Amino acid sequence: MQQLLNTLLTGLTLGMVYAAFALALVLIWRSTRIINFAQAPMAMITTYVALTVIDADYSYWVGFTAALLSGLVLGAAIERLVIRPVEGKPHINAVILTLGLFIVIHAVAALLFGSRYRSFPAPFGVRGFQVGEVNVALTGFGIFTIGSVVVVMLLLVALFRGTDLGLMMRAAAFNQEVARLLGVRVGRMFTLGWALAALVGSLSGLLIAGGSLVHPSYMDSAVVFGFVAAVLGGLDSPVGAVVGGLVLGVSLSFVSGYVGSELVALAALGILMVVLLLRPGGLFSHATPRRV
Amino acid sequence: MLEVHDLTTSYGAVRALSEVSFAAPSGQVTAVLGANGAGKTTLLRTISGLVRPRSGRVLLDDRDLTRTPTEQMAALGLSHVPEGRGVITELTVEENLRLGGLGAGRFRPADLDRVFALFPVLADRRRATAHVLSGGERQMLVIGRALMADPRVLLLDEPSLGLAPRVVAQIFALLRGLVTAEGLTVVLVEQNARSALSIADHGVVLNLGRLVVRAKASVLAADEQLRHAYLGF
Amino acid sequence: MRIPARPTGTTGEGRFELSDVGVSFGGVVALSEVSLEVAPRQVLGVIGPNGAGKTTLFNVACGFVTPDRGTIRWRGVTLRRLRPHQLAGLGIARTLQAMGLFDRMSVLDNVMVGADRHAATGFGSALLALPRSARDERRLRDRAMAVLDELGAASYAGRLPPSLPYAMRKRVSLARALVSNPDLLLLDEPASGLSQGEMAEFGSVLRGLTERMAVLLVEHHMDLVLSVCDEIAVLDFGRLIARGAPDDVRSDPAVLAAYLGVEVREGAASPGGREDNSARSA
Amino acid sequence: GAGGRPDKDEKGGSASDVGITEDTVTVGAHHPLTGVAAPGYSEIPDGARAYFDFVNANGGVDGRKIEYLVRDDGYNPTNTSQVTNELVLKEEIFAMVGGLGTPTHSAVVDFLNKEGVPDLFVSSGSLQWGDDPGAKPFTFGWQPDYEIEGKIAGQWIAENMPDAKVGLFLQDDDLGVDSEKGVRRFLDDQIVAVEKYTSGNTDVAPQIAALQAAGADVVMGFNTPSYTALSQLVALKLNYEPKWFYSSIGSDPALVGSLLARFSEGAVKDSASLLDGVMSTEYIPGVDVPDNPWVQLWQRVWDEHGKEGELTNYRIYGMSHAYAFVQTLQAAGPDPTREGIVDALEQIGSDLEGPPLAPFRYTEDSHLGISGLQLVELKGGVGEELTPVLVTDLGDAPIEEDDSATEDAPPEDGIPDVKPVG
Amino acid sequence: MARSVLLRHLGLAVLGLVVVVLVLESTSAFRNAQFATMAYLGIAAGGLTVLTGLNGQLSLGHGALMAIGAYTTALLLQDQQLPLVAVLLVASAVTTLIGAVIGVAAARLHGPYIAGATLALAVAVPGVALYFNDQLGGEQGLNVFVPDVPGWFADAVYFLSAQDVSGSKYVAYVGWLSLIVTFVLLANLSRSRVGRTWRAVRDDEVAAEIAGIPLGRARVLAFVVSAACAGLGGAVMALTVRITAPSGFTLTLSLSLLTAVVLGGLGSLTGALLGAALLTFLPQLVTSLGLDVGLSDLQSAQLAPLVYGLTLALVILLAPAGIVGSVRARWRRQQERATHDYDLPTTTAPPSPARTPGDEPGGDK
Ligand SMILES: Nc1ncnc2c1ncn2[C@@H]1O[C@H](COP(=O)(O)OP(=O)(O)OP(=O)(O)O)[C@@H](O)[C@H]1O
Ligand SMILES: Nc1ncnc2c1ncn2[C@@H]1O[C@H](COP(=O)(O)OP(=O)(O)OP(=O)(O)O)[C@@H](O)[C@H]1O
Ligand SMILES: [Mg+2]
Ligand SMILES: [Mg+2]
Repeated sequence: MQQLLNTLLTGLTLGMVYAAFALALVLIWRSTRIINFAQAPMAMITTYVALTVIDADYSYWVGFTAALLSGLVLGAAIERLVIRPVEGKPHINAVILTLGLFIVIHAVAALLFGSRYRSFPAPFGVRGFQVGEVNVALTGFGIFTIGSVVVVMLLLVALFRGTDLGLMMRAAAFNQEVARLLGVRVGRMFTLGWALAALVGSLSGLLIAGGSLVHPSYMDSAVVFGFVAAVLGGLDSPVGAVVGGLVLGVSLSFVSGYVGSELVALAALGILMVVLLLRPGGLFSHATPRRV
Repeated sequence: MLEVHDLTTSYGAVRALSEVSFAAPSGQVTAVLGANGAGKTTLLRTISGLVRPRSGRVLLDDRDLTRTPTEQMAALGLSHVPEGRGVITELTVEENLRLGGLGAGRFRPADLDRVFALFPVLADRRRATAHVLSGGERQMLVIGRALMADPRVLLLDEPSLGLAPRVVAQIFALLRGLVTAEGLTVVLVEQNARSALSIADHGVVLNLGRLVVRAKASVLAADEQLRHAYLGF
Repeated sequence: MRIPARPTGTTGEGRFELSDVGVSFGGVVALSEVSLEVAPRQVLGVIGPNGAGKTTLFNVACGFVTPDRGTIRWRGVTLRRLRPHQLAGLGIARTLQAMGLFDRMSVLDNVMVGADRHAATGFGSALLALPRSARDERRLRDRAMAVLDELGAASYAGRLPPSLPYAMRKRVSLARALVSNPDLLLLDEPASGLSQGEMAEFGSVLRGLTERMAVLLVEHHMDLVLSVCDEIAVLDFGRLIARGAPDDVRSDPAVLAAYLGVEVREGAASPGGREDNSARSA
Repeated sequence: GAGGRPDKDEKGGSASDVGITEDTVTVGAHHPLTGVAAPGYSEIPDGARAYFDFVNANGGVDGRKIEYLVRDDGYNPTNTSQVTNELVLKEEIFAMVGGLGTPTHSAVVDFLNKEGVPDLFVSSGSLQWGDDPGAKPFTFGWQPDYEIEGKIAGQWIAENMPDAKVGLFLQDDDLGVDSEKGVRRFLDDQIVAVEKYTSGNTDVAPQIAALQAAGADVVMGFNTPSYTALSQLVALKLNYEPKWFYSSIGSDPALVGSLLARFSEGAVKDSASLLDGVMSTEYIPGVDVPDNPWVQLWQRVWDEHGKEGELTNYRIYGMSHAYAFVQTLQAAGPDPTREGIVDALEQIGSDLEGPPLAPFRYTEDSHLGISGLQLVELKGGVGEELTPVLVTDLGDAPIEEDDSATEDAPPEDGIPDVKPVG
Repeated sequence: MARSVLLRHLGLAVLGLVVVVLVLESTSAFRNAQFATMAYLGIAAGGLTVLTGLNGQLSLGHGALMAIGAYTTALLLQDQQLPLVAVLLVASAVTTLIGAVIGVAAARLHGPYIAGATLALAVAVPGVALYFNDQLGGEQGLNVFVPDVPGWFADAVYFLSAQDVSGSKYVAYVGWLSLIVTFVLLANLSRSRVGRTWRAVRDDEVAAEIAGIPLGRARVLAFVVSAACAGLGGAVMALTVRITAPSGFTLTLSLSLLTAVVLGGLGSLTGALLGAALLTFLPQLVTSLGLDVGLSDLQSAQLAPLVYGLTLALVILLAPAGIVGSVRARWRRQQERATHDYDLPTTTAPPSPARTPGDEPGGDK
């Protein structure tokens, strides 16, 4: 019982972390139709920014803010300097560019910050609660994680569904040329999309790092599960990303605890395949489009 | 008044426009005619900045637009209804329409109603994703969307494509109305030269990227030799 | 060079029939109780206002849309669970209004794809590039060139479709359908975007085709429809409202009101107005 | 002859002079310098290099400077195979010294033996480096293998906590398998749960929760250091406070302490206290005992020849390898050959004096490394002895006290002086 | 022209073979081993370029398919019964079979969804090796027993070059022979109606379907062919690396393959080979260079990925169609300028600018 509860709870928190990462992917997908493989190393860099700030004896929250802001700037800079030139070319070019970025940022971080483990603080407690006899594997930081991801999701939904800006971002993503003809500043929309995505990405980085260890590859496992979560959800839907993250986090937690941790990735594949076979466009996809 | 001077545009080695010059006077309809591949679409795309000319200039009321980015055109009052593929199929009908206003920096809900009154089919489908629309319905959506921007200059690339004759007549009547009532400037590209000339004030004829004739619409329609040579009727 | 004629015996011996077909999407009734048949070597025109269900009709005939009701019969056989890719094998070809050309393949390759169902060799001989497969390829290529030649597009064989003039792209897409040597050809707005001159040319091409196959033609250009069709069916709001010889249909008041639009010229209220449309929603 | 060969087909002379000249001897190693395994492990070659530089600065070995080539394999056997090809075939190293990792080194061990390249002091506790010298005559292990570590720890717990319910937290590879084998020799009926984690999967909460659910009050972790930190973190989250034992490779207190250095206020006051009471093993003196003469020597070497950064246990580990290699080279005489190296180690391996607390087991029949270790309990970041040095061997070999090597002190000048054998 | 397809490809193959013999016989054992690496990467990349370039399916999981080929090889070679050729064929066949299952699932998916599924595949397969610890050796993997060089082969090579065949040279020969055979077959396919079918499906599904192409079958076939290559590549990899362990088949392998084919030029076999060459030689060259100019081990090690990543980015930015694609495009442009003849075969030209999926002229197709 206790184990069941705790496996569930840790899975939930983990799922939220995947969800955060998936949200960042969804944002870039929605705004530029690109899968950003460099999401993880970008987040990693901003976590190091936070660490540097915190090491300089500023509070956690100063570091936190610095990381988010540097994410914003980094995202915008990468879009303008690296992605912009391949705009209008086949999408695979941009995807491969992000893979290149992945490699480059990794190497640069290892050179800049060294490739040793470093401890990263958490702003809230990392000890679980005790309710009577029952240990509840939910920490202050875990609650913060869940809360912040839900808030980000709601903000994104509001942005895309409810605002003119969101509408213009979507238009730019779906059909650049037409958007441009209609007067949408496509370039700005892309930059904004990347900046926001990188901001959400660095949030996911901070959530993964909190109270744990960081090194240049610490985000790598999030790449796979975050991407799988986003695809599960349907790539276009922020709610889908969060649901995908939760489904994945909880089920993988159970597989790991009750079946075997070596099968975690296989289970992820299994879940993904089952979902995609039933709904080829993910859980929250729209109805199949008219083809002819 | 929209003017182009000595416009030359190439796609790689293919020259699609050669030193084309003409003016589309304000408050009038100028029809751009010519066979397939004559360069009509290229002309409109060059005017709205989607392709950059090799040389030449585009002027709107004496303001040089040659280097103006496409995305600023809408705000300057220039609307371009592209040839086909103009609907953003992933957005809903209403979102497509809203964008028409937003991009130009002037979205008014009243305009929405105006378009819906004009094309009642669209009103029924306002929340539907545009990909469910039929070909003609999409074309209506694109035209309606251009109207949302309340433009001063409207570039129309084959607006009748895929539309039922009744709707074509309706749209042409509407255009005529806007031109006379609000002083709209229209540059109309049409394959169907006869119907285009029936509402146009002026006509220019392109052939292999060169401007070969520029005349009053009535003159063009009457000149049998010209019609046979370039317009095929 | 002419396209090799089909062996007689199968040619057009049979009709294409749709009976009592009904389709709705959510609340939208796109087709209801539509029955049509096309006889061999007949050109049947289908006209109707935008959104009347013409393309949907084609989609039903091609297996892209499964009808809620009704049956499709071809050469006397009822087609159940029809899948689009089976059409070519059944001797039915279709053009797409958007043309759907393969943009990164040469015009010749585009047309050869259409001829694919006449290929006799399989994966194995392709893998090993056996002489058999080379012969086969040559045959397909000749066939494709012949059709391109017939449609006057042979000189574009090596080009990529996006760099072609619009009318030429239309011809390529027609060539791709013709090269499969169908008994029934479905044409969805083949003349849109063509100039008058081209349309006249296209009309004569069409008439030439009727020697070999039946044609179902959806088109908004009445000149063309009236000049090539043996018979015309009119759809409105998913229903068949008229059917008959071109001259009869042209003067049918219901057709005039719904489609041709006399009343616009006369300044009358649009009959495609709101009330009518909402009435369609179930 | 066949294919037009000259008929007499004499294999060329032995390749023993490869990699060695009048004034140099070239050795190589593969280590993960990039990728997930790089944190920590990438420091090992720094230590080795610092000691080789130290020796070179003092005249080298028999007048030969040691050239030390390190190649990155990213802990990927495919890369190991490539870089080993490079080291052996292109750079023509004399010997491989301290190649790291079980799966990685497995990829090249046959190749090295086939090419006759001495493959010394493999940085991994797998048994396969030493248990079958017949098949791998050129390969020598180094650290105590995982099985004897499991045996020694298991026996101590069986004797001192006979009523404890033991849970095992294992890395899912030879580390887990071999250690479990050793532990089960003594604790078979006390074990209530065995949980395995897959390296690279950082979520160990389900495993620790399962151990907690099974009621384990002693948890023995055979894992790498980052998983020590992760398991501690999770235990905190689950309010789980068993008695912890971590194997030597996972328990470097300085490292783990620094990993846990930063929690939120209130959760952990100072990191060392979290690890207080944790049991572990030691087989070479580490940075937690700065007064140890060996550590003082390493500090000196690091200060003189090291790069930026502190002296760490990983660096000490690398230096200890290097020290043993210098000893071996000396033992092989003034004109060392590849075969000579192997002979020398087999003859005097068990008598070599050096930093290890227990002697090597090298003989003609075994190339297994250090024969034992001692159990410690961490107090304030320092290991306090729980047992004397205990030595044993694979299988049911008895566990015995052996302090023969604990008193070894480093030579004055920091450079060993081993007499050539034979 | 059509008649010469086979002859042309065989001619190129013979030429390739001559080059291979010359190169392998004139380079060191270390270079031989590197060429073996290039061969297995090339084989897998060739398969991937067919899948992604010709059929438009983006696979991030080819490393996993290679793992299947490699493990099969390791298992088959444990009791050295089968001749090596048979081992390679069986390894490829087993991968083909599993590839077919995956292909059937993937055929229903699109763009990023295939990417997601294959990405999951890439990380899931190594876990299988851990789960079946006893059969597949767990984390430690399986050793691969490379069969002895057959006498006739050694004799043949000796006859040609008066040199004996070492183990690594033998593997290099096996790898390159496999590569040449694979490439001839792939080139045949790509020039045949099968290749045309794949391209048609890539460019426009609906039109392809109407032309009578069963979409699912075409996609699965492309995946299967590609998997067969990956399996063969994995088999050669097993021989080259001499071990198959989960850590040898990380996601990095899958992603590197993809970068290699794009770098070289998507859809081009020459490009795939070029990409494989870059993957093989660039890191080692850069690391040596770094060490030569006095960087530390660690810095030179980090330099390799850094330079690879930068090369990747630069190529994509400066030559968007990949190296081979861009060279071809330039060559074609020059031809065009020189002759003003637009009727050149232009099957691999980049798509027209500003095409967006979705809406098309006139709306409903
Ligand atoms: N993207 C392109 N790349 C290369 N050539 C092009 C491109 N777009 C158009 N062309 C060529 O430029 C010329 C003019 O084309 P354009 O589309 O402007 O003609 P058009 O008069 O609009 O014809 P249509 O009536 O068919 O729409 C044609 O020869 C066409 O093939
Ligand atoms: N998948 C779908 N979901 C919802 N509505 C659809 C779908 N497909 C078609 N419709 C609707 O069904 C009606 C008939 O569409 P169809 O495309 O058949 O019209 P059409 O007669 O071809 O018109 P046009 O002449 O404009 O091409 C339209 O109102 C269209 O919006
Ligand atoms: Mg045009
Ligand atoms: Mg239609």
